[in-house]
Amino acid sequence: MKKLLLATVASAAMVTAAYADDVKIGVFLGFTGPIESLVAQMGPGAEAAIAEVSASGKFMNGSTVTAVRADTTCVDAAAATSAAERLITSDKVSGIVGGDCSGVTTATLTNVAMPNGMVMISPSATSPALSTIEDNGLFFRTAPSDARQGVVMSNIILERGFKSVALTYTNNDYGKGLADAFAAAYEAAGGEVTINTSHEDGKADYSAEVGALAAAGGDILVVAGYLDQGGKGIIQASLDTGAFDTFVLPDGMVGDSLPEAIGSDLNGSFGQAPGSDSEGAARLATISGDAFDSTSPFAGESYDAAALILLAMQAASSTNPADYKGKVFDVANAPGEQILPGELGKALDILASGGEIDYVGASNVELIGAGESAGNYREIEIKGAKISTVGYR
Amino acid sequence: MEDLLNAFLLMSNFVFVPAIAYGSQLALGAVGVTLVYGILRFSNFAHGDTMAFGTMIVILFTWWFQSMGINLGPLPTALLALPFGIIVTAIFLLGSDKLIYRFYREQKAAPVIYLIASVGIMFVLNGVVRFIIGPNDQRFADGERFIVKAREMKQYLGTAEGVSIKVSQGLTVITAIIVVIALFWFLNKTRTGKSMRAFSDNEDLALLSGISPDKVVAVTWILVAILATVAGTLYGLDKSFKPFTYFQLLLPIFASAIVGGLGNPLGAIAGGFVIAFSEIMITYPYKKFVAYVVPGDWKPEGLVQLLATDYKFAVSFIILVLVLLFRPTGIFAGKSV
Amino acid sequence: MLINRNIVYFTIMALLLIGVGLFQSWNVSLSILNLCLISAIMALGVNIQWGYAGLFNVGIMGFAALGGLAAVLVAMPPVEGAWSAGGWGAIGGLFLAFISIALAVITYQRMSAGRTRSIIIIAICVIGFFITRAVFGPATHAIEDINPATSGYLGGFGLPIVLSWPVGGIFAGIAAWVIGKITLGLRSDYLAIATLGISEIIIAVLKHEDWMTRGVKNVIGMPRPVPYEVNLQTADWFITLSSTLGADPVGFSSIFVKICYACLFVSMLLIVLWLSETALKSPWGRMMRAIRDNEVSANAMGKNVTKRHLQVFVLGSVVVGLAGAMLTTLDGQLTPTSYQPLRFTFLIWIMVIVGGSGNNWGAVLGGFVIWFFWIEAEPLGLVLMNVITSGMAEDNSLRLHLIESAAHMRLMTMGLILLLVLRFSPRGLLPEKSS
Amino acid sequence: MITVKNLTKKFGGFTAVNNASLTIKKGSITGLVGPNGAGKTTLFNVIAGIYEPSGGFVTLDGKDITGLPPHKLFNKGLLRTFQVAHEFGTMTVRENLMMVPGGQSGESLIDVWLRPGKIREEEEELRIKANEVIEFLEISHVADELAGNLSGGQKKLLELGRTMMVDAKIVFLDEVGAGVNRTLLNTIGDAIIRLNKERGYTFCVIEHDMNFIGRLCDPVIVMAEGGVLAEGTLDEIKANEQVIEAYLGTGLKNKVTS
Repeated sequence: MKKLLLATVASAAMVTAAYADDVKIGVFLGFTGPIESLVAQMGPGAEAAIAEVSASGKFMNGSTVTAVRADTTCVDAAAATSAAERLITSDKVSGIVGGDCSGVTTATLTNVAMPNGMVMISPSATSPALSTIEDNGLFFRTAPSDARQGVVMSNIILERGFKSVALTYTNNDYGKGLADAFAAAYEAAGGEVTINTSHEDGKADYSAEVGALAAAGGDILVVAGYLDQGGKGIIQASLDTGAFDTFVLPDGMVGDSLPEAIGSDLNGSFGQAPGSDSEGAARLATISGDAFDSTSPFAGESYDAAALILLAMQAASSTNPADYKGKVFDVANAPGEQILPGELGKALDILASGGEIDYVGASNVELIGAGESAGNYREIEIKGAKISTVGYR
Repeated sequence: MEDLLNAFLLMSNFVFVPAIAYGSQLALGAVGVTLVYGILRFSNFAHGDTMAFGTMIVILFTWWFQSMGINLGPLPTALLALPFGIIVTAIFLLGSDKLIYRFYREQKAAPVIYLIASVGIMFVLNGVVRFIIGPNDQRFADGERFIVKAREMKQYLGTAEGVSIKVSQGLTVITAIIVVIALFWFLNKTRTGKSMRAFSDNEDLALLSGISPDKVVAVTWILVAILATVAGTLYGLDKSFKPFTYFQLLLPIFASAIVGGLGNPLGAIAGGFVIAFSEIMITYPYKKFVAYVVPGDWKPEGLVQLLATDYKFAVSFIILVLVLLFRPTGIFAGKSV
Repeated sequence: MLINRNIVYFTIMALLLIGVGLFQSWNVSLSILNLCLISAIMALGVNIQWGYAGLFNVGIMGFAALGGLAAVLVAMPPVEGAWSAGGWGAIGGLFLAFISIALAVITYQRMSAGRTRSIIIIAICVIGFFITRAVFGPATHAIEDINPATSGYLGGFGLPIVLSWPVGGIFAGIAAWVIGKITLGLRSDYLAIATLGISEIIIAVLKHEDWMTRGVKNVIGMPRPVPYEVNLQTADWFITLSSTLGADPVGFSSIFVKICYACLFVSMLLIVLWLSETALKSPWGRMMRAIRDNEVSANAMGKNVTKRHLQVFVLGSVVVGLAGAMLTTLDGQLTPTSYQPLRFTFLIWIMVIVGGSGNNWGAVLGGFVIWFFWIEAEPLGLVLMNVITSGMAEDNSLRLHLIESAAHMRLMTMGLILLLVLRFSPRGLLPEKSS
Repeated sequence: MITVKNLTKKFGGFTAVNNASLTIKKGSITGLVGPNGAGKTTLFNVIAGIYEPSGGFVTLDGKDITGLPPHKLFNKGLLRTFQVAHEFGTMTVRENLMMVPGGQSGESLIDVWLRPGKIREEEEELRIKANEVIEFLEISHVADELAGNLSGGQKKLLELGRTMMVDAKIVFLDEVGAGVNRTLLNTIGDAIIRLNKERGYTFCVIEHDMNFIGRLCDPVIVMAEGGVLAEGTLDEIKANEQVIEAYLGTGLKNKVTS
């Protein structure tokens, strides 16, 4: 822990006299802006992996790794681009964990990362559009595309016997993309979406939205939002007015703070979040301690994104993105020994000795297609005001 | 008959009750804005963040009380912390007046300069609040949650619809009424209040009649501290506390104040309700309502919604623009200077 | 004396950018420079409104967004099939809406006040609303159903993106004309609130009208007016050029692209600056200053104050719209969620006030200085926090909290700068020249 | 030249001008006097288009000008000065004068950008004209001073000067003497008389200083409580019982008789 802090502090102070064998990794997330509260857990998540690798002393013959934070602001493409420029050309990072929101991620990828040949692994940009973006093999994500989640969610709902849902999404590329993907999958499978409407995060009042959702009707309410933003407000207001009793919670809504805040009224609601029956998530919880909340959305993905970059470097024996970008798939997928959070030292050893690993991590990483997580989902249900896992898909 | 009752309950639950609570919150905020405008003569852009600041102090005290096991039974502990929040906020506002606004008063600066200074204060408060309590959602509500629950009401009445009324909604409306009555009593009956109104009507005349402008200004800021802290806390209890939300609240609050007529407290209250009701009623889908009201089993195909909720926030501004077009001084005539 | 000040401040600014180039990197320095240039143009637009005429516009974000919209409509290639699917329906819907509004306005003007007029106007609005929706709704749905993950919108005209800059100015100008018609002539606070509100509405439209701009799904990969780095890196002439300069082609390619942008932006800035300076120094500028100094008196001296306010408001907005289109060009994408008042509106205001309202050079300087610190505040804030907390124990919770909160220093710093300048140097770094 | 018929202006419940009728003859210097609150300035402001009248009408040379905005009245040759000087403070005295004439090509941006030569010529003419006015008013020593830095009297003089930049038919002077020292007031008085004689300006003057009124004005119109009370030469007015009553009511008798 102390090491982690030291690392952050040192990088923060922009120590210019870097050691010859000090590798820098950019942690490029929206520390200010609309998802600043999620990032408060994601940033430390990524830094935990970096600190773990650095402390092991086994990385590239004893090189240290430091994290360099930069702020995407989540929304301001111009500021994000500048910050990414700074990371790559001034701080001379060798890889970037980020960006967080799909919009700024696209901007920095096309404007900064591609021209400079820098690898970016995003823990949380889930927009389906990123699957097809031209990236020269430099862009990966430990979060699955929402196109996949829409299908999974549709299956879960239909299997539980709900034929008609109301749907509300947070009005950004994540919410909209997921809502569209879900609505398409669900209607194709014979379900009825009574209303598909957006809500703005961080606004004053959701009475009107809940009124509209209630009037449209439906067996349950799908809330494709954020758990500490409008999503929570919608659920709270729906319960208060008795509009809906049961909610479907996709990844952005899955976190302990939601049942904590709402209490037993949420019992019976269900949903899914990226995850698998690996013990990765639990392992991460023990690593995180008090430093961050490992169950917060995308905290695990952030850890994994940082770990993947470093393991790929180790596998390529190079910190040059052009060399290690091809190794990301190798370390992430089978064959090889499965690696969980906290076992990065072991993984480094295996790679150093020429062995193969299959990084599983906190979010059961399995890269597919253009370098995105295959989308293993943990089906959850709220029981006794707690999130409990009821299955995996 | 049964259907009509259901229709009424439906509208109450989804339109009237939330609109009254939201309207009260807006009204309290708008009265604060309008008071600054009427007496100090500028649009205070820092008001939303002042609300956030006051609420933050209340939250800190509430946590402290909760940790000591002090509570109010069914009522939220935050009520107990309110006076402390008000005091700290008042100290802050008086300090900011002394450091910043007073200088411009002495310079007899143009109103727009105050406005810009208030933008500066808004930024600083924004930073201070995030600095102290962080950008996250904070919970501080405790006590009972509901006065009436929709489900229980349905069972009791045997109707298809029911009405929920939250403690926080009840509190909001009651507090708003108390605060507004107290404010009007203060402005109309007390000597200080009367001198404030005189000051608001004509600064020079008021000066001639021997009113101390310093006192009027100080009292105004204290009133603003009370209104902002109360409004912010009630809002936080009803929804949640998140610094960013309070900045966003600024827009509907201003719309309320202008629709009512800037500088007119009564107008601000009316404006708050106009904005709240229109936001909710214009975007409400009347599908179910129509189904209840229309005889027989006929049900409308569509949602019977005037405007998608997507444009909810546009509603307040469209009303604002219409008012500006047809009645520029607001529903109740505001100040024209 | 004033000229000296100009030179001194701009030299300091140049040195700061060069310093960033030397100590951080030239890439960072140039990317800051490019945004400084756009900020400077935007600040010029605001200065035209505030500095020349004392109009307080808080809707800058909305005008910048209209510029962004122009970039999409002008430069993106048309989406195949979208026009036939619903393009004409969408346009027809808009046309119908326009007709009903025009009818209502005409009725309002032609008929005498009374209940009949109110009823007729309401009837026109309601009927127009439903007819419009009946035409518009299905058409837009048809457009949005075309491959929603990658297109689902009409697309643009596939023209060179530089053309969108003036178009963005025109869009913003039209919006400003409508707003100005409604609020100018009322007292100044109303203009402020109305612009804030209308810019929120513009953003709401951009976010929700997917058929036009893909809404929150963002339009990405917009064409560029300058070459792509990846292409440069493989071009023979470029490799030769970098080797003669002794530079690494990869790093140099991104510097080269930024220099291209900088050249475009500098020429734009010079044009706008020349136009504004000429205008300010002309009898027109004299008239505007007179109106700003004393509206009543200027009006009594035969100047049509409301009309001139409208003119200057439109002109300023045109410049902001132009800068908005340039910004979207540089970003290479339109992200409606990124239009935040804290960033676009208030930051630009601080630029104008810090730079010196009424003075075009001041606005330009303000644009440079504030953008520079907006970007550099983050690392500077961290350094500052580390210095402040250096005496504390490493795991001191206050220290950790302070360091974690460093990012929020940005807003606070901006607020403090604004307050300090307003108080101690109210005319800004480069005060308005008084002839 | 100016005819005011039954003019009324109400603010809320308060009637500031009540059914006032008067005429101002061409070539005259008409004085408008009356106790404080008699409605003189409000009457000015209604005629000058600052306020919409609640009733009645105003004609200029027989044409209705009721409720026209100030800039249109300016184009018809109706100019005014203000009780508290309304100078353009951040501009020099010369600029203050040069901005006045309407229809300058330099007020059109297109011309500013595309025809700089034409504007330069026009500016040269304006400069000559402004210098003439500055000479006439004997304020050459402050010609390049910022108007905001002038003394109260100089500002009044400047306001008068602005009306000389165009060919005004009628000029309304609102309390030219307020806050002006006696010497300067005499200068202003001289200028008014010269303008009246040499250029044929018609003036309507609100003033409390009866010496000033006596020196300049014929006829004098007395207002009280929003209405016109009497009209005549100053001596006639002073002898009028009603007028004395009106002033007595406000304790200003001395002012009339002094």
